[in-house]
Amino acid sequence: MDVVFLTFILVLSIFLGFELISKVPATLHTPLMSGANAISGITLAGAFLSAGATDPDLGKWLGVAAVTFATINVVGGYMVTDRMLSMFKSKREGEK
Amino acid sequence: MDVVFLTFILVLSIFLGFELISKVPATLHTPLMSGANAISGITLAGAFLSAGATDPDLGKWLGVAAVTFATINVVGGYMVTDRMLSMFKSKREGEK
Amino acid sequence: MQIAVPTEKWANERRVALIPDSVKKLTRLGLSVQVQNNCGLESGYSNEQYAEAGATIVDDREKLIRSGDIILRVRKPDAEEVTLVKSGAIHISYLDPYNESQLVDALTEKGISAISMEMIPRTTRAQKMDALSSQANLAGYVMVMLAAQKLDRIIPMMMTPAGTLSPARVFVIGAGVAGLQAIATAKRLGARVEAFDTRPVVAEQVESLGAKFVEIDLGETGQTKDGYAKELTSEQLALQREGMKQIISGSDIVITTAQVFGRPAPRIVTADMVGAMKPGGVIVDMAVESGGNVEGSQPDKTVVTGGVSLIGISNLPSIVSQDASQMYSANLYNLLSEYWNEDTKTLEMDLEDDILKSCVISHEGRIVNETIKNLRKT
Amino acid sequence: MQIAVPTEKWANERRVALIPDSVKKLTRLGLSVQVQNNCGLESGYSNEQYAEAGATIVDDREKLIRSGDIILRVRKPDAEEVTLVKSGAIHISYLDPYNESQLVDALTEKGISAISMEMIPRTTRAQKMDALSSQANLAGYVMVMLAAQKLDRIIPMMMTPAGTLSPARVFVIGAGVAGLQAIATAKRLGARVEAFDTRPVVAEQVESLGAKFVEIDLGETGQTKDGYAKELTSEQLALQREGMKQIISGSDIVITTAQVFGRPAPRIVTADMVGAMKPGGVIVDMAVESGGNVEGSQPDKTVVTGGVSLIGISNLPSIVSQDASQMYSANLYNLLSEYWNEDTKTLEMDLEDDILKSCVISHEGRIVNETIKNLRKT
Amino acid sequence: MSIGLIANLSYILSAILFVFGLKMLGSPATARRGNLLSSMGMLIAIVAGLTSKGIVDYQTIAAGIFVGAIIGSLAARLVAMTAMPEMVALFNGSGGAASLLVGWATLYTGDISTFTAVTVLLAILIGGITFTGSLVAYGKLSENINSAALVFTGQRIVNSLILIGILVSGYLFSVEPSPNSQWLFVMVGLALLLGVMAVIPIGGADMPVVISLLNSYSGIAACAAGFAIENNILIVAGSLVGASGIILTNIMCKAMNRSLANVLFSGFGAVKQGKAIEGEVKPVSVEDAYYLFEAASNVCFIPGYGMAVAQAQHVVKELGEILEKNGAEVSFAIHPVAGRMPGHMNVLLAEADVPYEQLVEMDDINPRIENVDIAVVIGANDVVNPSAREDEDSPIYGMPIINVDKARTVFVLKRSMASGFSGVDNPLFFGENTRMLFGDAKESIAGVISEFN
Amino acid sequence: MSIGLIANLSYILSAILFVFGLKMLGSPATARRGNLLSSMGMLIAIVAGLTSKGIVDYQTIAAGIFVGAIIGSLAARLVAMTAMPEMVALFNGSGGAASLLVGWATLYTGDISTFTAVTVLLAILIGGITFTGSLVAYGKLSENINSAALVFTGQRIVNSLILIGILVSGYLFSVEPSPNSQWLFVMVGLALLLGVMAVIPIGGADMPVVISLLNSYSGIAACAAGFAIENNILIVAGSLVGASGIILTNIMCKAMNRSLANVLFSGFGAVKQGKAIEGEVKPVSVEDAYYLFEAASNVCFIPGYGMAVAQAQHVVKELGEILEKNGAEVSFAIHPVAGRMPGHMNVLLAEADVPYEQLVEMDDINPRIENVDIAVVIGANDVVNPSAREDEDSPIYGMPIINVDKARTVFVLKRSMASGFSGVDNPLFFGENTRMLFGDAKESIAGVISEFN
Ligand SMILES: NC(=O)c1ccc[n+]([C@@H]2O[C@H](COP(=O)([O-])OP(=O)(O)OC[C@H]3O[C@@H](n4cnc5c(N)ncnc54)[C@H](OP(=O)(O)O)[C@@H]3O)[C@@H](O)[C@H]2O)c1
Ligand SMILES: NC(=O)c1ccc[n+]([C@@H]2O[C@H](COP(=O)([O-])OP(=O)(O)OC[C@H]3O[C@@H](n4cnc5c(N)ncnc54)[C@H](OP(=O)(O)O)[C@@H]3O)[C@@H](O)[C@H]2O)c1
Ligand SMILES: NC(=O)c1ccc[n+]([C@@H]2O[C@H](COP(=O)([O-])OP(=O)(O)OC[C@H]3O[C@@H](n4cnc5c(N)ncnc54)[C@H](O)[C@@H]3O)[C@@H](O)[C@H]2O)c1
Ligand SMILES: NC(=O)c1ccc[n+]([C@@H]2O[C@H](COP(=O)([O-])OP(=O)(O)OC[C@H]3O[C@@H](n4cnc5c(N)ncnc54)[C@H](O)[C@@H]3O)[C@@H](O)[C@H]2O)c1
Repeated sequence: MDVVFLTFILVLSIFLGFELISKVPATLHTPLMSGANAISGITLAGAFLSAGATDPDLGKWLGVAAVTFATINVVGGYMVTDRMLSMFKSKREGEK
Repeated sequence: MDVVFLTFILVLSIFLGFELISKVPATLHTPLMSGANAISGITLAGAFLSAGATDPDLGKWLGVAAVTFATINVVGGYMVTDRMLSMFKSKREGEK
Repeated sequence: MQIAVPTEKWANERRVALIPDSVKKLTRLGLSVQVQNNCGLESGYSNEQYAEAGATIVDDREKLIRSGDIILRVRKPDAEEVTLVKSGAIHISYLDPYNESQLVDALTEKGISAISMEMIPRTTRAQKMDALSSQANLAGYVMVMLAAQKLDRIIPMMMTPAGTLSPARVFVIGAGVAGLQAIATAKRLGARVEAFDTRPVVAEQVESLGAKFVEIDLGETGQTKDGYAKELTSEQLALQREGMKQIISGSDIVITTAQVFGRPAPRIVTADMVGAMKPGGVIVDMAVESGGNVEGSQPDKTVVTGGVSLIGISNLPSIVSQDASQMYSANLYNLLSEYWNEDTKTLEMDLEDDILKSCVISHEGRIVNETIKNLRKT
Repeated sequence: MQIAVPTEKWANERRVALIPDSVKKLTRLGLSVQVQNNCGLESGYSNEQYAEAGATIVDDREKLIRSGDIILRVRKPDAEEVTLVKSGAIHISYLDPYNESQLVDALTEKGISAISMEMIPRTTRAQKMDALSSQANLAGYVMVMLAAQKLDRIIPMMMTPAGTLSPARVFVIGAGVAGLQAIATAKRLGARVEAFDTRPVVAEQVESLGAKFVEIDLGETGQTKDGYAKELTSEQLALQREGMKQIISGSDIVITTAQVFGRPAPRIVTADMVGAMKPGGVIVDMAVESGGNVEGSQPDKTVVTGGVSLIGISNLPSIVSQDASQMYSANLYNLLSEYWNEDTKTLEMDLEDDILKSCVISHEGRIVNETIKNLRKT
Repeated sequence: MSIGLIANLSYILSAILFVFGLKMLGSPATARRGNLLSSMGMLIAIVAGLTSKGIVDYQTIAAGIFVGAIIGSLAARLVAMTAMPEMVALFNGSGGAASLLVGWATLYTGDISTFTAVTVLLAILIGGITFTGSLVAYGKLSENINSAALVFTGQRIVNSLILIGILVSGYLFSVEPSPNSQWLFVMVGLALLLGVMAVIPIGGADMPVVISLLNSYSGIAACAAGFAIENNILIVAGSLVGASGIILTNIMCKAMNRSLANVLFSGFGAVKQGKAIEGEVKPVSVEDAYYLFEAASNVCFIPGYGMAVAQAQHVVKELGEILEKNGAEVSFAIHPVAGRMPGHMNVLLAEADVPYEQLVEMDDINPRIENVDIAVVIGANDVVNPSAREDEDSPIYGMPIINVDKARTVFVLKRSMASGFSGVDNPLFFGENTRMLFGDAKESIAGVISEFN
Repeated sequence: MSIGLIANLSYILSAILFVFGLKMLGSPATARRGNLLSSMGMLIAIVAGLTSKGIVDYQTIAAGIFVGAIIGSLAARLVAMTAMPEMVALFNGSGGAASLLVGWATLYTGDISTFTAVTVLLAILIGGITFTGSLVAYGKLSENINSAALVFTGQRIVNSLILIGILVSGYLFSVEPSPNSQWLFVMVGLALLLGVMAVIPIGGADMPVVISLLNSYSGIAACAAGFAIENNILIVAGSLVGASGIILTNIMCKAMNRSLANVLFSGFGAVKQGKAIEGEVKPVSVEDAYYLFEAASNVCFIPGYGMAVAQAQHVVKELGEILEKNGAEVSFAIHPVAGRMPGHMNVLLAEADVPYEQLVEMDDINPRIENVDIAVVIGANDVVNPSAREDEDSPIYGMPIINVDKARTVFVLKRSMASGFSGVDNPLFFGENTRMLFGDAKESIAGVISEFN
């Protein structure tokens, strides 16, 4: 039954993803991509389980590596997006 | 856990519902309302369980009544919407 | 009450004070109208049309003027004809009261209520009676037509297989009613239009017609509460000339409309500025009658100096006499109907009224207009 | 090669065949140019400008013409001056070869290569040399200006405090190059414009300028492969008159440009149609020189009948001589540079070429133009 | 794969079809196909629903479906085209009733947790409101009951009492949930009553909005029922309808230039609010303006000097063309003194090529201004100032104006509340039916045009 | 309430924040706030994730987070503004790597059903492709590797072999899933290899599109990992990113006037396709045209007789203004014989009030036409017909034309393939860089304008 629920959730999210992005001005393409990329770092939340396990088998170390990589993605992704957007904004304001 | 899944589904569906309808020309307001109304007859799918029960207690009869009402909503709703839209279409074509 | 409309006697005056359409409306108000024989001929209105509208055609001018309770005309009367007018009658026309003190005195003495059309205030409410506006408007259009006609080029830009003709450059000095209409007409024909005026509020109005406002810093300028320009000091005028010189030398057509109400027009374009224009250029001076904005312009003549034509026509609206008469006539009708009392069948000369206060010069044997009265004192 | 540009001798001809700008370009190609003293004065070009551009100013007209290898002028030469021209020289101007058979013979006998500017074909490629087009275009503009000037009304609509002035109605008959420009100019000024032409393809072009095309069913009409109109039968002409009568009577301005290449212009507007117009109306007849579209119109006169002014000016482009000269001169330049061989420094008279085949009338002592030759046969 | 899994996967399929269906219903070109898709989704969901484990007695179900289908199809086929809205109301009501009944019936299926009890109560409450509310809406639309807003003293108190009753009985029921609980019956009764009370005070003209809202409710009711019986498709479809219904309601309100709250409660507080609105400036957004333009069938533009300043003539002409294509009658009323020179507006409109036929004079438009749905005042001020008509002390008193204040709705496009040439304040801006669209006229109009996709 | 429930409810909250965040990122005014919201969602999800039952050893986690945060923040802060895109590629790659690792690590958490095995494989495969693909993209962008499209013979065969290998090893692994299965390692290796092979043949200029696509993949990888460990938020966030990423990729392709397939495979089949496109008419939709206009910085309009027929001058002028506001340089190139009378275009453009400064003559535009991003031919035909330049047999040979065919992109707006006044066919319409926007010119342009919301 869980699979059914998960599929439901999957389908709805995909639809929502499609609907959310419609017309995006060219200037926002890169920030949007970067912002979305940061969200895909959500794998982090899934990496804890393995990384936090007791047995120090390969799985744990894979998990720790996953945590590191995912964190890079999350932290770097959000920060770089913000930097881009802040530039963008000041440019806009400068124009006025 | 089911509740969590259901809530997830609920939230996503609500978002999707919001996103789906954006700019609707005035001529489509009534058909759209009517079409959405027909979908809300989905209760029908839920009414079967009670209506199809073996014990002929009040619950069963409530269920049967629910089936009847919901069917009215579904059948009538879709048909009336289609009628409206067909009119609408021929009018448009007539204009051209 | 009897309205009398004599034919205009001035040379080159082709307008008529009342057109058949207004005659019809006035008779409907309960006034009776007499017009002189063939008064409307020059502006395209025949005796038949007047008769049909309800006017009586009178052959004898003297009789006509004698019999009128209200006399409507375009131009000011001459001294002789004032004597003919009934005492107590109302006389409406242009009067030029600032300069024509003798005429004003004559009217006053005869007990005539003289209304001067140029003294109608420039308020929103009075605009429908404002003949200065309505005629200046037409003058603005006519000036461009005259200039276009005289110019040895075409006005619009054309990119053709035989090369590109650049758009004519038109410079309008003074963007009052006439100036604005000149700008609009030149723009319509595709000219590059620039304009200048001393009143800074005008800049926006010029731009609202798609033309360019030329900024020349003259220091403090301004306008009176009626919206008329204040006179410039001689330093300011020099500054202005300096600023305009270059623009004029690059222009194909220069149109000047600068006037200061009640005073001689400022001399803005000097002979050397005229000389700096390309041969074939055209200047139209609307202020030629009140002294001229352009050095060398002469009333009702086209002077050519160094290939530049200097057009100075004193009576521009008369060139489009049909429309000009229609508008002047509508102004008069609006004035009369505003103060006409349908019950008593009289014109109510309420001298407290904003509009009448300004435009009635003499009434019941006295000069009642404050401005004119003050003029006498100094 | 030596180019010679004499001053135009015709009455009312203010144009000049070559302006300084083209002189400059031609000298750059390696041609030398001589112009007659003051040839450009009437169109705003001074001797100094010519000299600066590289032309030699020559005082003696005879000498000038004698010396030219290529002679450029606007109007056709008179018989006497043909004798002056060098044998073998190239002579480019309007020629009217359909009617001037004597002149053509004279040119042929003298061995002159005569190019007739009206015979340049109406193809896309030849358009840059097409003087008929370039001049007709200006004529279209000028006609509207003349009419506007003569009309006792203004053209645009105005809703003013002194009533609404309705827009003038303009009716353009014949929507070729000149007619279209007239339509565009009248539209610009705010007129309500209607137009008619016998060639049905024109309807779309008229509408593309925002004017209304009047539909009159004449049965089969058409155009030649050059885009010129075919002549109508007399029944068709009667039908056309019938259909136009009402429109003309409601119009303030009528502009006629109907021509059939190589034949007298059709008489479209009859005296009773003129009579049906309101007094004050204006008719401009562009075809006045080739017979006139309007009954009673006379070349270079303004005839007033029943209050309607009938303007028939034969040389419209000359009114805007500066631009007209510029365009004619560009046409000539384009023609010369197209066939100029920079290496041999000669003009290549390739009579197989589409354009030259049409416009060269005589060459090396023979009439080479097929159409003109055929004309002689019949 | 188990039947259950297949059924659930079918539910996913039908959910997808519903989403597409709704999406396509929103655009004229695809609406009909959208309805078809959604009905296919419904068919799949119904078939899947029939495979549910607990179902034994198919006969009664078939009977119910048969009866319902007959009634529904007859009603849909026979109803006059003009009576469509009330028919939708009726269908909607039966949907609400169904949710109420499903919720209620769930109580008979076995042990009831508090969670289930709460969801059942919600299904009953919302379903009940939808049911009777829709019936009242139907009655008002078909004029079987007085379509005027029905207001009586103490209405508020009664409503408050009902609400309290619902809370109390709801609480008491969920403490001890049982199909025979007396609180259940109280709840059903109160829900039905609340539906009536909520719709009664709303005027007939606002019924379409109410129906749209009730439609959204019926979706929510289905959703609640879905929670009660833990059925995905009910939740998905129900919440889709619930959410999109609310958006649609909002759109409809905007098109009427009303807020939802205003629609729902105007009946209650009518008297008190009227005063407060007077003297109030009501700005409007470009988007809201669009909805009104979209629905208007007679639009009159009144240009003034501001149009010239903004050089808005071209966009104005374009908007006029768009509105004409949209079926509206469009005219341009020119006041003789508009602008800063005689004929100022004519010059501009001729430049933009507005046909002369569309220009009307002040004296022609004033007698028929009442029929104008939207009077669009574009940078004009003095020439539409009602104080010239009404205020004897005004310096412009006596000047004839274009009486835009008598049009159904007035949009005033200007940048601020500043006065015009004559410097006189303009009471028009505070009018009941006036909406201020602040900003440069050209930009505002370009905005509206871009809303017309 | 259990911790698990709270965590899950937090996931719902963070999902909501992600949705809002993405939505807001799509519009300039709200983008920055959107990014903030989404980062808050992430924080909540991380905290909730830390409460998961199985977690015992927080130290290693903290260490991982610490190291990652340092690297990430330093990289984000220090990177030059011009190097942003490659930085995004790197971040994206680490996201892919994380998914791969999470999938892999899951194998160690206990028994593995076939379903889990398949999802793990998907996570590994997609994560792996994302990882190495992003690295290659980074390399190309930073010019550490040759940015040209790298094509070698047999590439196709190699790729096919890799794909077969993936299928085979995937099948063998899921038959007997175990963390120590040799097929697992093969799988990981092949996935990494495939990422390299997929991106290598794409040119550097197309990298932004590739990164966007890989970004979408990394979402899908997260989603697959979510299925493997049955975690809602991974599925929701992953599929949101996956779906929106694909849409964004599509938008970016459109803005480059390329299809996605063309971007991805142009490197492979470059030679073969080039020929096929020649002589082909490429119609373009109003929407696609919009994307190009949006991105253009130098636009030149070339009006002809068709603009007059369509009376499109006003909308053309408006589009010009919009493009200027959008930062583009706009000009109108007038061919001397355009239209049906001398100066025809001047009359129309003056009517629409196009400033004289924007009008350029043929001889002025031709030398700089190469710099024009979009040449918009509005109902012109003969005056832009390259056969006048190239085809000696053409009746219009020798006439100077406006060389629009040398502009970067040409839009031709006309109603059909019909010829113009001279009746000559126009090879321009078949040009490599020509797009035909069929329809009445006025309507086409109005369409583009309305896309500029
Ligand atoms: N017709 C004539 O011959 C003539 C001649 C001279 C004077 N007048 C006088 O001028 C007045 C004409 O009346 P009217 O209603 O046309 O003009 P108005 O009363 O002067 O009002 C114009 C309004 O336009 C607004 N505006 C200015 N720029 C704008 C922009 N870019 N976008 C949007 N709105 C803008 C201004 O409000 P914001 O600043 O708030 O935007 C202003 O209130 C009358 O009083 C008349 O007597 C007429
Ligand atoms: N300038 C002059 O003085 C003059 C005078 C006479 C002749 N000519 C000749 O006219 C030609 C001018 O060249 P040009 O490029 O301007 O025009 P063109 O070559 O005649 O082409 C015009 C094009 O516009 C298209 N069109 C027509 N209506 C349209 C609409 N509503 N929307 C969109 N497109 C429309 C037509 O194609 P579709 O039918 O497919 O839409 C047609 O191919 C030259 O050959 C020139 O020699 C010029
Ligand atoms: N309220 C109304 O409805 C109404 C009606 C008509 C006119 N007006 C206003 O009345 C005013 C006067 O209009 P008018 O056309 O009769 O003015 P006018 O004929 O007295 O003067 C013409 C123009 O010349 C300008 N001028 C004066 N000296 C100048 C100089 N040295 N250089 C350049 N320009 C100079 C003036 O500023 C004026 O704009 C304007 O403000 C007009 O808007 C108002
Ligand atoms: N290919 C080119 O580039 C090019 C250049 C210039 C002109 N042309 C074409 O050449 C053609 C002729 O132009 P033109 O202006 O020299 O023509 P024109 O001067 O010979 O005649 C003027 C117009 O009068 C019309 N006409 C004739 N008889 C008429 C009647 N009875 N009633 C009403 N109208 C009548 C003709 O149809 C023509 O439109 C046009 O089709 C024009 O488009 C083509």
